[in-house]
Amino acid sequence: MAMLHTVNKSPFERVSLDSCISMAKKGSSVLLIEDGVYGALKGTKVADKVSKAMDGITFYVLGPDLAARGMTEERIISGIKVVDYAGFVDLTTKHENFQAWL
Amino acid sequence: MAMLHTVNKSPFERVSLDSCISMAKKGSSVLLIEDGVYGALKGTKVADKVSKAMDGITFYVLGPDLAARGMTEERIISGIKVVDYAGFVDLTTKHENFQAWL
Amino acid sequence: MKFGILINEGPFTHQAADTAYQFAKAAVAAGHEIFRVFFYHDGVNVASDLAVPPQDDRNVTDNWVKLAEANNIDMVVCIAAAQRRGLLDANEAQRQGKRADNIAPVFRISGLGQLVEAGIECDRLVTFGD
Amino acid sequence: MKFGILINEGPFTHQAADTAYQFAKAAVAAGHEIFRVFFYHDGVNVASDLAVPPQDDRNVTDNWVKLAEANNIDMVVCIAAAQRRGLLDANEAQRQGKRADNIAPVFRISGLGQLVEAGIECDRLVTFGD
Amino acid sequence: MAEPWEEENEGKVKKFMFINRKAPYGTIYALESLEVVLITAAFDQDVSLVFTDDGVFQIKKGQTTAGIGMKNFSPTYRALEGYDIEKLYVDKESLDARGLTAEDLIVDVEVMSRAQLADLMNEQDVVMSF
Amino acid sequence: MAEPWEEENEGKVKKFMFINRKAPYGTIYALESLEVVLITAAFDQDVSLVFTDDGVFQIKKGQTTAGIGMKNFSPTYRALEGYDIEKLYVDKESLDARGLTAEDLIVDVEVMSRAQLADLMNEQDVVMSF
Repeated sequence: MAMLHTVNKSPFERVSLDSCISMAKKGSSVLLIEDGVYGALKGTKVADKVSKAMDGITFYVLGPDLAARGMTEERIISGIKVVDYAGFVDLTTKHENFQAWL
Repeated sequence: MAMLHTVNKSPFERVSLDSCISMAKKGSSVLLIEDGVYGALKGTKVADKVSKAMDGITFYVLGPDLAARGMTEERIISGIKVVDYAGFVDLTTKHENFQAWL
Repeated sequence: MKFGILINEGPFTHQAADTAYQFAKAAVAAGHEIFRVFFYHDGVNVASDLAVPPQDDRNVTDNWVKLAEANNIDMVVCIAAAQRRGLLDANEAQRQGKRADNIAPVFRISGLGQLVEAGIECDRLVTFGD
Repeated sequence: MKFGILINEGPFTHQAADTAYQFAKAAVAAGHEIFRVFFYHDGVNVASDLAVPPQDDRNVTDNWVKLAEANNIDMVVCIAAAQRRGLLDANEAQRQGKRADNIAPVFRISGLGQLVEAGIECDRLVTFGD
Repeated sequence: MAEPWEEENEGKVKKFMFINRKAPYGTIYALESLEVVLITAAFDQDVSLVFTDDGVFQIKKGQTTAGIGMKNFSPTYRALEGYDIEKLYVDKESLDARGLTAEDLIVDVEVMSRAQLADLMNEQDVVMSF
Repeated sequence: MAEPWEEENEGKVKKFMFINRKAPYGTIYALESLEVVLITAAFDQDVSLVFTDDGVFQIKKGQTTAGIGMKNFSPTYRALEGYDIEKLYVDKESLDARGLTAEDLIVDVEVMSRAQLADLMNEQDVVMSF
């Protein structure tokens, strides 16, 4: 059973992304939204942690939140998929349950 | 010039205490209040960091917030002083400026 | 699919109510049903019809009101959370002896059971908060 | 000593307004002057007189109202932050064409200049927030 | 009791999990989350609670809130059994990091690894975290 | 301009420092902090801004907010010079941790170590952080 997790907090500021990664099972997905999108950037001090978690978890990032924060797709860790709000809705339908790491 | 810093966030959840410690100069004071009081506990994974910072910075913790959270004085890192609200007021008057690490 | 949406933060202070709105709009556009939006914690503040945001900014409450009216979405404000925070409808204001009420007509005040019901009845309950 | 107090969060959701209240009470008891309390961000919600907290809990707004009245404390709500969040006094409600107002009488609505003035005039400006 | 909702949703039992990740008193989430838990049990749903991250502090023994002027709501955790809420799980890693043991907790809980909690979470129909 | 406050506070110039530690859009603090900064400058005070922790994201180039339906307020940072606000400091450690350089920023700033920022902070009369 595949679960969708959202993380909306900056990984530089809070532990939500860490907690999410440590409790997301293999085969589940994590969608980074709002201030959580900073977790998708490459070359940061948390990028390695995210890259490692991608072995087993699929990562997505919300494009409109990235753009709002001045981040273009080429700054994103390779393999993280960018989705819009319609894609966010699709992800919730395609996973069997949902947890927001507030 | 001695400055008083307050930290009101749990050090297990956010970076405020780290940031405060890294920008508090020698001779200044840090008062832990609200959820920040957890930073005063001994035997935690952040206790060493706080103990090290006590070489140069004086730490205080707000007693009423400790009690509310079920923590007694014997769980506090030795050398951290417990104050009440009157003590909080005194600390602000005895330091020349103030910064809340929200 | 049938969605329930839970909003835990008030307008402007956190992005939660905005993201939830964009999500709901996209869900409706994709043909899904929004069974209910439940406003909890500071989320109850979204229901206030007294807000006057700057002209050059979005109006979070108006956005929700229009989406709800156009799509007949059930908008429920938690009564306990609302009472604590000073959000009242006309009935509540009278019952509590308060001199005014401040909830926009499209919202209705009810209990937490409405949130649990959304959890039971919906295929997905999606939370937005701080 | 002359204190200014800045409160950035609303009642109940965060402890900020409670801690600030205990601080202010202790400061007054120690003979200090509270020059002004400034309510900013969600802190403006403390000024609402429509709240009905549970009987067995504290009433954050009442606590502040009583302390302010007993000690003649200047209680200022930021107008821009209040407009965004649906906090209005009678004048503002009329000016904005809103049907109700919801600010307790002891609070007055004014601009951010009042916060800057508190910073200039006070010996210490003490902030409580999230 | 034959409340209307019990008729409507009769027979539908979903697995609800509440993940408590925030400390008490600094913010209201722990308290308002507990209110949802109680209502969910009143709807005869399958309820489990997880305490992880700072949520483990919610069930620390000996909370004494007179000094901060807030209501001590921790006794309610002890009352959960009376509502047939008996699935209480605590994250061992979070306890360890905070220098706590099961002895420090106000209620009987099952201490689990994050891997075990992840398994449990995955079996749920509805997961809420405030 | 002879605004009343200028008469009253004439001659009093204090050192105000604003420490920006939060990312934009997810919460309103960055925007409402900027409003305080502008008013403080209008009172002819000595203003400096520090961007540290996630606050460095506030001045990231290329912010495009149409997709989230919120107002892009980042151009205001470029207007600060017009208000004689020229002391903008950025924490190098925070930039490095986030994979950013001064090239990524919308305004000219002085990049500093935390030790240097600590020295500056200590010289201030009023420090605000939202």
